[in-house]
Amino acid sequence: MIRVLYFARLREAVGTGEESLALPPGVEDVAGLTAYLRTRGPRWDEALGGGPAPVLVAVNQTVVAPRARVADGDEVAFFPPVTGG
Amino acid sequence: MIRVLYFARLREAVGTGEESLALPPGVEDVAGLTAYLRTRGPRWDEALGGGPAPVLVAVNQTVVAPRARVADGDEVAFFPPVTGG
Amino acid sequence: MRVQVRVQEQPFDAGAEVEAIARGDAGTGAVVSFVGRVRADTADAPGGPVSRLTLEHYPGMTEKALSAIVAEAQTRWELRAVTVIHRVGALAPGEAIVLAAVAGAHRAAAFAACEFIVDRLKTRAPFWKRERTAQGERWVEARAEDAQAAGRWD
Amino acid sequence: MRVQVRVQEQPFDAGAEVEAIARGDAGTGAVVSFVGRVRADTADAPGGPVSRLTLEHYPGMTEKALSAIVAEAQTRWELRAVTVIHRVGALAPGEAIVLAAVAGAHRAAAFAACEFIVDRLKTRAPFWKRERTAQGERWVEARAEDAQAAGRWD
Repeated sequence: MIRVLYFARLREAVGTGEESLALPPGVEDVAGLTAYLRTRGPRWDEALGGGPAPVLVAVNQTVVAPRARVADGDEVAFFPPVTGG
Repeated sequence: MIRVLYFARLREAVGTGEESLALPPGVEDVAGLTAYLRTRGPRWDEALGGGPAPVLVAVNQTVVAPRARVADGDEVAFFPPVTGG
Repeated sequence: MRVQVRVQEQPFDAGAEVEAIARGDAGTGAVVSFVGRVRADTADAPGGPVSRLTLEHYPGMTEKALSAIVAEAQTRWELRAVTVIHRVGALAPGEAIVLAAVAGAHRAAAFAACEFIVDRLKTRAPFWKRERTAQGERWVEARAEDAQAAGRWD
Repeated sequence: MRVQVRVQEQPFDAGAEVEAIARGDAGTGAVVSFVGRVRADTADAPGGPVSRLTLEHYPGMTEKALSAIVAEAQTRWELRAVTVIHRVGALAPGEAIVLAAVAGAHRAAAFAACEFIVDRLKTRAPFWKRERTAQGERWVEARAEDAQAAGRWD
């Protein structure tokens, strides 16, 4: 199982802030997980990369590139560019 | 008459913080006044430009160049580079 | 070095933190601080004056990201103390959102480190702002200037 | 713009000034402040630890010079408030010598203006420091770095 988190605009777009899911067969990295999630429907597709807004991904609380590995037990978070400070 | 002020290291070197004096004949600018004051003795000569330490001059509370005019009624101040802040 | 990183819902006292950061440390010659506040009368706010700002964050990663930024500042400059406090939740105009305070022996390092921490925080710490105006609520867009400012340090 | 320039013998409360500078101004998004303090354990102090610092100044010209520096900052950046406070007389290690605080709509201007004011103050405001160490008293020498820092703004 992996834990997947969504924040801010993305959380609202996909309608959930957090879920647990079994790592789908063949998914080994962030790009693969993103592609899998985008197949869930138009809202998921647009929120996670099909729309105009950029998406950042953190694995175990560190921002990573699409080729970063995802393994069982990881925490993966999707969110828009940050706007704090 | 002009008012002449000395600060910090210069004040200690010349032994006074302030004096009033009649503008000496022929003295029209800062360079002329400085040259006149340096004739007062070795301590004055060294403190006001004969020594290694740089000297700043303000006329009416604005730092000026040696060619700046000095006229009756002016306040002229001699001091070392500033070290506040 | 004394490091303090806090993420909290409650307001903080920026003045007290600036006073406290170097208390008792006779080796500190310079304290530079930045306080970011909620502006109401933003000329660039599309929906008119902001009446409330809500800050969402990523608990767990937030503290980690802030600590990493402070740690990077420490490798770049000689510092004696750093305090970073960031609020989350609902804030009103005029309230302080963030404090970054840096104490160092000399001012050049303190100024640079403070600006570095704020620039990095604005592009790397997982906070998201939502503004309420008369026209409703909207997520604040990331600013190109912030990415540019942060890029100076790469 | 709200400008406050003070030269005083009494200690000041830097934290209270940082809190006060933008109070009630919902147009201020950034407050940057600098506090310069008396360091005791200066590695570069020839006579060992400093036990007391005495600041002499040029009454009349001092306030004028500080106000001119603030006025120049105003012409260079959009600012909403500036506070400059400088102490004179006898100070102990750890005490604050100077505060420069700048409030602005945005942080880049506030950071730049604050650093500008401090750099200029260090080379243009008529203050002179005298240090007491175990070896006696001596006038502090002007630093080449300060002239260099101030030169950046010319």
